[in-house]
Amino acid sequence: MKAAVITFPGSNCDDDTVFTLQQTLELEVDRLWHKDAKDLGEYQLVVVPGGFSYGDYLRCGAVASHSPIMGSVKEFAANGGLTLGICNGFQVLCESGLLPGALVRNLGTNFICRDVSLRVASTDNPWTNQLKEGDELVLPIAHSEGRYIVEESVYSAMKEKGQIVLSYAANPNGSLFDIAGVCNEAKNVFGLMPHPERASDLRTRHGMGIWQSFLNWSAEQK
Amino acid sequence: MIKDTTISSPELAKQLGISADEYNFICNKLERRPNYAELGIFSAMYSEHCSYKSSKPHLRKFPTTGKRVLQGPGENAGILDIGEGWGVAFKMESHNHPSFIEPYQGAATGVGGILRDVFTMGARPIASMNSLCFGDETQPRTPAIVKGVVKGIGDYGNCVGVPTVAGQTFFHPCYNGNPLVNAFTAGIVKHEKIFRASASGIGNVLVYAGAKTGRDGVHGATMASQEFSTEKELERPTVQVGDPFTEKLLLEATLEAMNAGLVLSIQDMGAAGITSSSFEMADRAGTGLEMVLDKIPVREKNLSAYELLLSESQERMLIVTSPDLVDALIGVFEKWDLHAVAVGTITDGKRVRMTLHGEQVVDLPVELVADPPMADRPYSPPADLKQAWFMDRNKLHIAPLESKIQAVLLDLNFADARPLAEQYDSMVGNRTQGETFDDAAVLRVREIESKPVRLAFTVDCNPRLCKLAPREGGRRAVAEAAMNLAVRGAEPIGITDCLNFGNPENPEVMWQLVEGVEGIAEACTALHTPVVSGNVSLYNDTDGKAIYPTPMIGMVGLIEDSLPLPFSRFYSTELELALVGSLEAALGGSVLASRWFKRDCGQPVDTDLNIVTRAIKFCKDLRKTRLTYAAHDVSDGGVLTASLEMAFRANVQPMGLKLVIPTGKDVDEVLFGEALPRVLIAYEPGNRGEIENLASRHALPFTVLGNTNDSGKVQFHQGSALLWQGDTAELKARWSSKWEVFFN
Amino acid sequence: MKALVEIFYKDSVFDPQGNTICQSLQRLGFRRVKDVRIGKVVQLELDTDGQSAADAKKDVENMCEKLLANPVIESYTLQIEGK
Amino acid sequence: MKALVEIFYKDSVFDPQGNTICQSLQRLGFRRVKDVRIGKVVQLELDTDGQSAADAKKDVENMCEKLLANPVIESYTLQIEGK
Ligand SMILES: Nc1ncnc2c1ncn2[C@@H]1O[C@H](COP(=O)(O)OP(=O)(O)O)[C@@H](O)[C@H]1O
Ligand SMILES: [Mg+2]
Repeated sequence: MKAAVITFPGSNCDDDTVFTLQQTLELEVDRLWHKDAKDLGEYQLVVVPGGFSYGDYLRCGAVASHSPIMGSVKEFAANGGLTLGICNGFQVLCESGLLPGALVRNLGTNFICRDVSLRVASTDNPWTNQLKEGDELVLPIAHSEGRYIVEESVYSAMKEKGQIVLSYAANPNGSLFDIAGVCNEAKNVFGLMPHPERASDLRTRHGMGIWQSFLNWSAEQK
Repeated sequence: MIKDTTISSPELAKQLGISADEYNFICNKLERRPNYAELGIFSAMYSEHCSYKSSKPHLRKFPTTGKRVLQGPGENAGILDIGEGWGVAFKMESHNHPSFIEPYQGAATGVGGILRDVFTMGARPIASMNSLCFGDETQPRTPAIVKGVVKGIGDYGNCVGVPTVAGQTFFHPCYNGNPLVNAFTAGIVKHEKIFRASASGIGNVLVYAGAKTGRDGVHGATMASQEFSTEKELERPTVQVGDPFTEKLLLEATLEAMNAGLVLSIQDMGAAGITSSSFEMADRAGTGLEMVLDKIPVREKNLSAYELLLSESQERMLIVTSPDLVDALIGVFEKWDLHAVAVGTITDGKRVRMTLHGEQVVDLPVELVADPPMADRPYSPPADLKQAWFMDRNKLHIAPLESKIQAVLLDLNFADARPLAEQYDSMVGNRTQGETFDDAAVLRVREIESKPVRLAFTVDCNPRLCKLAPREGGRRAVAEAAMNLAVRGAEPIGITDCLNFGNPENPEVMWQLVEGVEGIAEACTALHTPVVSGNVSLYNDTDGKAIYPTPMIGMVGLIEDSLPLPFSRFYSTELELALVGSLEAALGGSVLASRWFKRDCGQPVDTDLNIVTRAIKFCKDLRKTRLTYAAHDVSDGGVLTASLEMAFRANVQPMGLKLVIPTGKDVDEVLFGEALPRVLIAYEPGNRGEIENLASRHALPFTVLGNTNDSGKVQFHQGSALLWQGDTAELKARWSSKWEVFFN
Repeated sequence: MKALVEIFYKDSVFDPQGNTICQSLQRLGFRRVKDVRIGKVVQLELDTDGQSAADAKKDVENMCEKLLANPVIESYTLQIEGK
Repeated sequence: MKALVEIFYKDSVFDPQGNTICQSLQRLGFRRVKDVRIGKVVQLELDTDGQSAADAKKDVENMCEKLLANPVIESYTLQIEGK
């Protein structure tokens, strides 16, 4: 299986993600440079990693969402390719319209870095299928713009369709309905603020639940 | 505006902070008067900040060698061998003056500067720390400074993606007019990929890389070498603004260019910008330079040579490469959307010549600029030291325990760092192990696969002690840092230091500096922790009032096994608690003495460095037993605060703690005394024998002090008498919310 | 030509920074402050040689739609200065 | 009454955010963009009952000096709307 991790100027969790995919999941991983648009058909997973793409200037993820590679990602996602956005990657996916909603300034206005408790809100998807609804995951967050917002009508539809994947047990940032991670209607695009790659072979190791779900799903697709 | 080529005068020299003696010395050596641009160069390079003219003669006392030392002082960062062909590069630097003027940008650019010092060596930064000293809470500006500084550090480090893993925060009125912001960064580097800053190879090319140059910070170095005064407010240079995004690009581009073999030598542009980087690189190599200043990428129009040379615009590098590699080098920087241009060549003749608009504006011998005459500053102890040592021990003794405990607990310095530290990304890099709010932070070196290697980091200094006894203050800062590492299972391997002092022209301040340096040197020699880098920040005075001497120590430790790490928190309600080290400790210089008498007083006792060495060994051997335990180094606030912190950090609730002070022992000295080394250890009662034996094998006193329980209460007994009790949750709530006020 | 784009969160999006500033101002004694919202202002300098004012304005509107503002959460106003 | 305060870095102070966004706009094809500066805009809603316009303005100026703008690196402009 082959995965790709994108690097934008200012990405800073790309290395960590590559390390986890390679060392912990033993996947083959390519690094993709934001300027190089290309067909991503060969990958089973494309990760838009965390960090501060373009310094988070203007709006988190805004500039990166216009990078040449994001055209490729959109195509990949439209074809059902599994696409994961972590933290800044989640912001990029929202900015580029691959996921509904937006991520805005934390209620407390400050950056927050700590382990938080999450609840699995739905499991019928490539990302949490090895977990059970209501399971607790403890994963680190590190962001100042992680408050997820979306129109209520959109939220109801998302909830109905099982697009709310993870929610906070104790809301750290004021996210609407405690949302920590969502997927698109087709469920192949998933964005979350917590960092599973920081808790896969270190710390709580609860990130493994997400990776194992992905591996399981991909194996079944074959 | 004065023209670059205008011949200078003694008056002009004086305005730029060059003394009459220095000016005469320069004119004699040059056999002419320098022009204005050249004078600017001298003013920066002869400043205390760049020249170390007051401190250098004393810094030679530091032990700087050892089997691990790959690079000692003299480069952008020092490097220690950590085995398997890898090294750890680290340094600490101050950004005190800029942070007072503009807390947010001052602190941010401080972080940027120290990061560059580390990646200039070829090392990838993996961890940052900071040490902050603020004025007291009654100062109207304190909250804004705290908030700005913390946000500045966080925004910069978080964005670049280097975790901020530890630090120290200290509030004291001596910093009312002069807060301290010291930033530390460590990186890892392969031995064969270490780069140094030396412009060698006649005919090689000097390449400018990174952000464009503007007028910002012209004269920052000179400013950092002067006292503040309220009238001088207007003379301040333009504040430098940090751009962490560009720094991240510069970091990646620099390491990529190094890996591709396109860099021969490199130096970041820090204080005094392109002036110090160019002259220092030529000086180290014994070469000269020819530079065309017109080539420097600029952000603003019509910059004079004077401004180009003294600008402290951030995120810039000066690189030496060979002519055939220039294009490839520039290519790497352009890939990362950065500017890179050839601005000069390396020549023989040991002179630096610079032209602007075809006109020669600088022609100076390298040595005269880079090696200014040292200042031989007189020093003598303050007359009132003995007075400060006086402390009415009796008054303390008869005071009610409740009031003494409250006095210490109310200290603003006794607080949970979480509201501050959670604003830093402490985990990016996927190396940080467990909790970061501990005696020292521990990170794995995931690049080394052949064996487990982890690094531990801590910063330490107790300014109160340094004021009362600067030599002991220096010794204890080192010893304390070493104990912090040891309790977390690491072997201390070396230090960097940041010497923050007042005006060195004051003999009493100079005495503090000399004593502090000698104390650090003594401890580093005894503990085999060489000094490999550092920084000196003098003139930390406002309106003639100096800060307390604050020789901050940043120490690095090594862990070469994969055993679990001890934490400084109770992990069960059924533990026994023991103190390793002397049960009673002196109150001179303690938090209690300061809080009780409302002045810092008492005579601190000298630390026995032999015992510290044994305690470090003990901690190491304790881990090897593979027993589970919690450990916490006892420092300011004594056993009282150390044991409470262990209870507050506990991950089981409700947490109770019962301390039983042996009959006949002085309660004050047991609870509030401060001396080194003392370690609190909590373990399952059945393991007492093994731990006690180990302590006695290292000739360390061992006293069972009490236990944890599920009562939810903290209780202090002597014998069977209950002396004091409090509610754990209530005490914790006060402790954990104390610093929240600064951030909402 | 200069263009000034002001971007605010939509009214439906809570603005915590504005809220914090509002409270701070009130604490500082400015009790007449009832509400504060914080937005961004982008000042653009454009080379409009050989371009009509209408085209230039169109250009800036395009920039807003494409990058400067996020219509999901923000609204913007545009001001053109001089020529 | 509403007041609008625009706060920018002083001209002499480097604006990294504006610089990055300028380049981004150019890369997106907006080649006429020459320079971008990004600032904050603070919208204040004030209760000015029984207060003169001049006093209200003074109030807002005070807020700027005291909290909203950082005089070391920023400059601000003030606009008062309606009453
Ligand atoms: N207190 C100190 N202890 C040890 N080394 C020091 C100390 N102060 C400065 N140095 C060394 O002197 C050199 C110059 O320091 P500095 O001017 O801070 O460097 P930079 O120009 O990179 O900021 C460095 O190699 C630094 O490590
Ligand atoms: Mg340097």
